[in-house]
Amino acid sequence: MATMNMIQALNSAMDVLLTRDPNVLIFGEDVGFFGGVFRATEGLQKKHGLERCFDTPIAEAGLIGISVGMAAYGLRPIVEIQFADYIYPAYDQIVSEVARLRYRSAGQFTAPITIRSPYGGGIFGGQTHSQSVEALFTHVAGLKVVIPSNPYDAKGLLIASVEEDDPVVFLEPKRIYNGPFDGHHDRPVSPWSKHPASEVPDGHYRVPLGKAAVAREGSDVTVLAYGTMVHVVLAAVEEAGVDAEVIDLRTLWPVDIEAITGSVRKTGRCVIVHEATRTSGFGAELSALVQERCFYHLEAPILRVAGWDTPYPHAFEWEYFPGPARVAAALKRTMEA
Amino acid sequence: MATMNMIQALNSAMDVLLTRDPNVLIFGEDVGFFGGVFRATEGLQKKHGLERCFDTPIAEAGLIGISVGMAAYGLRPIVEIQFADYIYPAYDQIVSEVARLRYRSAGQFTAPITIRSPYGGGIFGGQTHSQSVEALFTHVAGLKVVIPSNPYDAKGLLIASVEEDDPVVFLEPKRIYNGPFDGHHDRPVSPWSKHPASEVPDGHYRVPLGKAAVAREGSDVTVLAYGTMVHVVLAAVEEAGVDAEVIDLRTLWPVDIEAITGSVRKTGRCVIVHEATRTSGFGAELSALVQERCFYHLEAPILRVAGWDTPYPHAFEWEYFPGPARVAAALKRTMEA
Amino acid sequence: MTSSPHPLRPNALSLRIPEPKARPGEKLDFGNLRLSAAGEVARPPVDIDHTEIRDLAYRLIRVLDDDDRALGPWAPGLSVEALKRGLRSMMLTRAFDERMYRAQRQGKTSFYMKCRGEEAVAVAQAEALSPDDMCFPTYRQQGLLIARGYPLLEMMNQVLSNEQDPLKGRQLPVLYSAREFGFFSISGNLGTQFSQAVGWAMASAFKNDRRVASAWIGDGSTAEGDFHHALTFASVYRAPAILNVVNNQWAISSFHGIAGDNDSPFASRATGYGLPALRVDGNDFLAVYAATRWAVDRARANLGATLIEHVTYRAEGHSTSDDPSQYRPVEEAAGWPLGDPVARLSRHLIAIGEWSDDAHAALEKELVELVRATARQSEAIGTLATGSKPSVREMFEDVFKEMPWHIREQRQELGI
Amino acid sequence: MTSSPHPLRPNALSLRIPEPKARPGEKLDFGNLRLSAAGEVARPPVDIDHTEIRDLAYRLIRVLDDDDRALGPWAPGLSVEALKRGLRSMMLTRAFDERMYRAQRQGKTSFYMKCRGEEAVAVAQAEALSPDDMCFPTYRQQGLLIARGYPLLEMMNQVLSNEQDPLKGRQLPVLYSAREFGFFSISGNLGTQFSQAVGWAMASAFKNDRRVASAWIGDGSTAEGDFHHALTFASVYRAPAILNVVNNQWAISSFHGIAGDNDSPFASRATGYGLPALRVDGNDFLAVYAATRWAVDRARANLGATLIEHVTYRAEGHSTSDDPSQYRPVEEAAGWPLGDPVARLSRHLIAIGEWSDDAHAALEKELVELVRATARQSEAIGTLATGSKPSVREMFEDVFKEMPWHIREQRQELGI
Ligand SMILES: Cc1ncc(C[n+]2csc(CCOP(=O)(O)OP(=O)(O)O)c2C)c(N)n1
Ligand SMILES: Cc1ncc(C[n+]2csc(CCOP(=O)(O)OP(=O)(O)O)c2C)c(N)n1
Ligand SMILES: [Mg+2]
Ligand SMILES: [Mg+2]
Repeated sequence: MATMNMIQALNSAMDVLLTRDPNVLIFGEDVGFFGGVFRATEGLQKKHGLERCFDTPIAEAGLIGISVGMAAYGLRPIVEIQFADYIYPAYDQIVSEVARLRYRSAGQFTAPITIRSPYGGGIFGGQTHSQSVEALFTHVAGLKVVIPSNPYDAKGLLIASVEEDDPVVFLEPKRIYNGPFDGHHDRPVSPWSKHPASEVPDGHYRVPLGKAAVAREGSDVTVLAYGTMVHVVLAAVEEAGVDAEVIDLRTLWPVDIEAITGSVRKTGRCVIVHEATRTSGFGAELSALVQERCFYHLEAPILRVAGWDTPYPHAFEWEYFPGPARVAAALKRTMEA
Repeated sequence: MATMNMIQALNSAMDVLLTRDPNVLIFGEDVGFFGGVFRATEGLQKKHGLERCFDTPIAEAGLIGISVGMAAYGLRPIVEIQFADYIYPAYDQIVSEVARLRYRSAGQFTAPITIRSPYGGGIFGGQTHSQSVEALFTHVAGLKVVIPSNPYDAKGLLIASVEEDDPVVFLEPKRIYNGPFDGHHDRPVSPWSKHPASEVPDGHYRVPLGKAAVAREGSDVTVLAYGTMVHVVLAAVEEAGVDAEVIDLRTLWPVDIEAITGSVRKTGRCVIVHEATRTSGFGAELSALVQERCFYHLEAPILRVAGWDTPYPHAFEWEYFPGPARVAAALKRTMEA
Repeated sequence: MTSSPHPLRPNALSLRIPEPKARPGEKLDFGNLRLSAAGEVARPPVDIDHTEIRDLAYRLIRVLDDDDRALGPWAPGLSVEALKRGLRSMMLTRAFDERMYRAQRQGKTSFYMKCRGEEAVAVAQAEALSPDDMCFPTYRQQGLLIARGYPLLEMMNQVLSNEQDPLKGRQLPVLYSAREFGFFSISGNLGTQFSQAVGWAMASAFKNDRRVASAWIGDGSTAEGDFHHALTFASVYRAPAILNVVNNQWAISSFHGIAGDNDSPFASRATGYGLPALRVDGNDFLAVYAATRWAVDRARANLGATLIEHVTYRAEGHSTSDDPSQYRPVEEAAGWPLGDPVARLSRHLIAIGEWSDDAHAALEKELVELVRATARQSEAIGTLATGSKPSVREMFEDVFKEMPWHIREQRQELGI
Repeated sequence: MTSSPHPLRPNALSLRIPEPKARPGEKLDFGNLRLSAAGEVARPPVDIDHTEIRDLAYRLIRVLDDDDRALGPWAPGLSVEALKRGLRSMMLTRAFDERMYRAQRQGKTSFYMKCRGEEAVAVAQAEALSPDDMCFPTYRQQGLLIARGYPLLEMMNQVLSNEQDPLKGRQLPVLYSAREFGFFSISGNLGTQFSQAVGWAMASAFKNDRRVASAWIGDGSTAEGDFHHALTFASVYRAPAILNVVNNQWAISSFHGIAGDNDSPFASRATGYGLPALRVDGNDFLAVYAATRWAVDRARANLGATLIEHVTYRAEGHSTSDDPSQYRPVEEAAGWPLGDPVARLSRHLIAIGEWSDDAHAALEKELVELVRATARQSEAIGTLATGSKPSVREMFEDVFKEMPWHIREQRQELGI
């Protein structure tokens, strides 16, 4: 057991995977000798060899394309897309190929590929280093979408994703790589080491896909969140003084529907929080699901707190980011409804 | 005034646009001499010249890339993507460039590009000639998404889209190019000429973006639909014997929110119908919007009828396609709730 | 190619929109085709440095001459048995195509695509590859499956989308997948297989195996980004891959010039990536075999990928949805300077005293009969029209390895 | 480049993972660089057929020799005034970079990217283009803006994201846009501008105008599909475009070999598309000017696009977020065989008797002072740290031409 931040936990997961399975290999832009721009693959090339963890040309579609061929050969590629904002060039290979290969070949060929990518805002990254792209993948049949919110889950979910026989889009909330972030950008940053989920086993373990975690039990209102927003929500809940039940989805799709409906039926209220642009974001699906399944339990409209329907603007980082004040306001609004 | 099917109406719109504005040009795969695989651009090259309507290399990202440069020059490109299933290679250029150019350049450069593409199922086209991709664009800030359901609207909306200073993703329900289709694939096909909306003026007119149409007035339940599904819903409403109000959205985004909320507040019930895969489809956004705005008027859960969460399978065309039976069942279910 | 009308202003720019030399009703003109004589092009050793053979991208490797003899250093010295096997596979492919095309016209399926005129590209290459090399084809290499012995009945069951469809009703008729026959699942989205093949080849090298990957792409589809990615990754990692461009002159209604074959042939794309390129007469079975063999030997020797441009001609419509007389002269197919691959190989076998017109006619009859019998068998199982298809449960399977709750619910909603 | 460890099985394949010749602590080795002597490479007429100059893709056009003289047919005969203008712009760019880099280190902004060592690529090209030609740059051609006279203050206001930021707080510091200066909005997504430039050039030809487009892309980014699309469309439609590859040897931590520069130089990519290619010493102001001029003249004569590879060196980190000592020898920049563009042009001016060390030092001082004064002005308006930024209303503007209901509602939700 060691204390790890999220980067270290991810690194440890990949180290474990490379060690256990000779068919695992890692590639992406700058992931080899340098160890990745966020250092998630640091030391892996040196330890496991040039061919197990290497740099690629800057061609996201190419990266995913070769990973499909490798997976068909029997390898288990972990691909890093340097920023989720740069996943779009690979969209055809992911949607038309990775997601559909098992189905269209009736199971002859499969694509157990894990696509890792840092996503989300809060780092003054401007329009092209801040986006949250999850809804563009939850809409695609054949993909699983996973987002961890802490080091323990990050390692366990990444191992589970790579060992999964289905393709996984594994999005990493980059804002919390080095410490949990509650959205109070004007307060001192707290390191992971102060957080219980930074206790991470050295070896192999899995956090199962498809299972949410209850980040906070409560009875007034259910809050659905994932990634960085889990921490923002927890802060907002305290500030609003509302006894909220906070559910950390962990796997966005297939989502843990029982955890959600169980909680909403208990609380009768629901707030959904994500960083992505609101319209057609994953919150829309969550809202629709809750409404469909908990209609008669609902005491107030389900609310969404999300990024605005604009690109992510550099100078307005904190006006754009759905911070604790906006979440708290929604909590209060739903309680007053 | 002439009787036109949808292809003829689209062709007439482009003819009008080419004639009125020397900066309009049309390009795409097979659109030039041949006139497009669905013949929407037939005769335009011959009439307006080689440079006004021409073939391009098979590179959807290239098509959109050059259209951005052309738009920056002051031209007004109409780009055809042969099938919406093939729009994915261009996703980066559309999302990162077309949609954001005005915003990121503070209005210095704009991208008034109209991307036309046939979409949707019902033609035994299998996985890659049947997809409904609208939700992948409604999630992107900066894009308008338009889907006509009849010849009159098709022409008027296409003219309005091209004359719009914002980029428009203009999706054409290919199943109804040649006649309205109510989902009864086992019955004789009826031609557009029997439908009032096939009366199309020869010259210039617009159908405004952002305005829905009431396809059928009613008081029991509001049904939200677009494209082919408008016709399927109308058939299902008769079969279910429910006095439904059917709203043809026409512009998906920005959606005509007043038309929607006005109707749902009146009926107290809502069913949403689309062909696309259900999860994270545009129906999720509609459901969330209705729930947020009409919560206290709702007498039953909002239901979604949509394509299954699988790829579109060739032999199971009619098991996949959300036909009148499924829509009628949902109508009855919502009335009984 | 005509260029745009003369601009009004002096020294003004104008846009070139390439046009084919002949449209319907116009005189045939193949003046753009860069030809070499049979036997004329030198054959370098497989371990030559790519910089020394750049010129091969601009020549045309041909073996069979107008008198049906095999000439020059590329003559592969294939056994008569192998030649006859190749001829049979090409003829069987053609007979299969004819029958399936008719089946579509009869409403037994939704869609079909022929490869008439291009049979040598797939069949000769199947002969040059080892059975455990993996093929990443497009929809026009059905000849690979036939040459590799994939059961005709299975192909037909897929085309007719019947109960025994090996892909369980999920795929379009011609988009086969046959893992056991080294045939990768065909995508409907053009180009994607090209970089995938390079990944597969990289995996073989990564595992220190000896298998190579071979990929095919149409002339039109070379414009997709995947083509560039395949060449880039193949070059960087020296992947043991054969990258075939099947230049059949047309991409639906767009001639090869629209894909960028005006000023430099497709083969020449490779040289800028440091990859060797061969440009070959795609209707010459011997030349296709020899070029492919060269590339396979080179790849297997760990010397990396080769691009091969096969110059051929799509003798029929793009698919059952297409009518080529709308955009090209109907005489173009018959006038195609490189002839027909089946006829040429047959005549070669006759020229070397191993075949006869009668034997050819007899074989043709036999194969048509074989196809007919198999088609009857398949139609007896069912067709898209009869509606005897795989269980509807199959619609919901294989989206994931295990069915998640939401798909199970949807299946239940459909009542199954 | 080392290849993978010897495989265990005989004749087994192995995967090549290219590696740079020297990592930190290892001896510098520029043996891979394909050099030509100054003045050595012939200069063809601009209307030459591209097939006759394929060799230029493998040579290196250089004008300035080791004695700072301008040699050979590519010597552009620029006026002393133009040379001094170029020197000044390069030095101003460098002074600007230094100051903004420091501003980032001082927390006045979030991010910065320098172009040290590559100033000639942008500045000499600005000189060769007409003011109404459109530039489609990457984040490392700030020299274009400076050479074209875009106000330093505006640039700084954007870098510091203050109230006067011309892009209203919406863009990252270095991703400028300046329509009035023929400078297209820079995207954060690599590569996209390359095909856009071709579209702009096509539009100019479509309108029978005389304007050309010029685009820049990094060595690493040539692997993106947009590069291929740009070359394909430029070739097919003969677009009046200059397609520049700035090969500064590194893409963040990946050396040029990872982008596919092992077996053939980037310039050679073009020949396979039927486009002429020039490979030029990117640190030689005169050579860059001359090559660009050739390409511009050719484009303006309606003869289509040219690819220019600029061989240069990224003398500093990728950005303020990068530490290059982690992955390359710190001595590599100083050891770079093509020297520094500012020093070389300055020495050339001295060699021809038009400049002196003192004049150089004085100019440097003047420019540093100018930058300092402007920076003070800009900082007085505000910095990212002071939080004096454009009105938050700007966050909601320009998503569409007119604000739709949902954005208006969201703005209201934020209370503004
Ligand atoms: C990404 C994508 N874009 C467009 C299409 C539509 N399409 C199908 S086949 C075809 C022409 C392909 O021509 P070519 O590559 O020359 O192959 P050929 O049909 O001649 O064998 C087109 C445009 C597609 N299937 N996928
Ligand atoms: C589509 C995309 N992928 C990845 C990145 C991340 N990224 C930013 S700069 C860079 C390296 C670019 O190298 P090069 O093209 O050589 O340009 P240079 O920085 O050397 O000028 C990378 C990988 C990006 N911005 N966009
Ligand atoms: Mg073709
Ligand atoms: Mg670089």
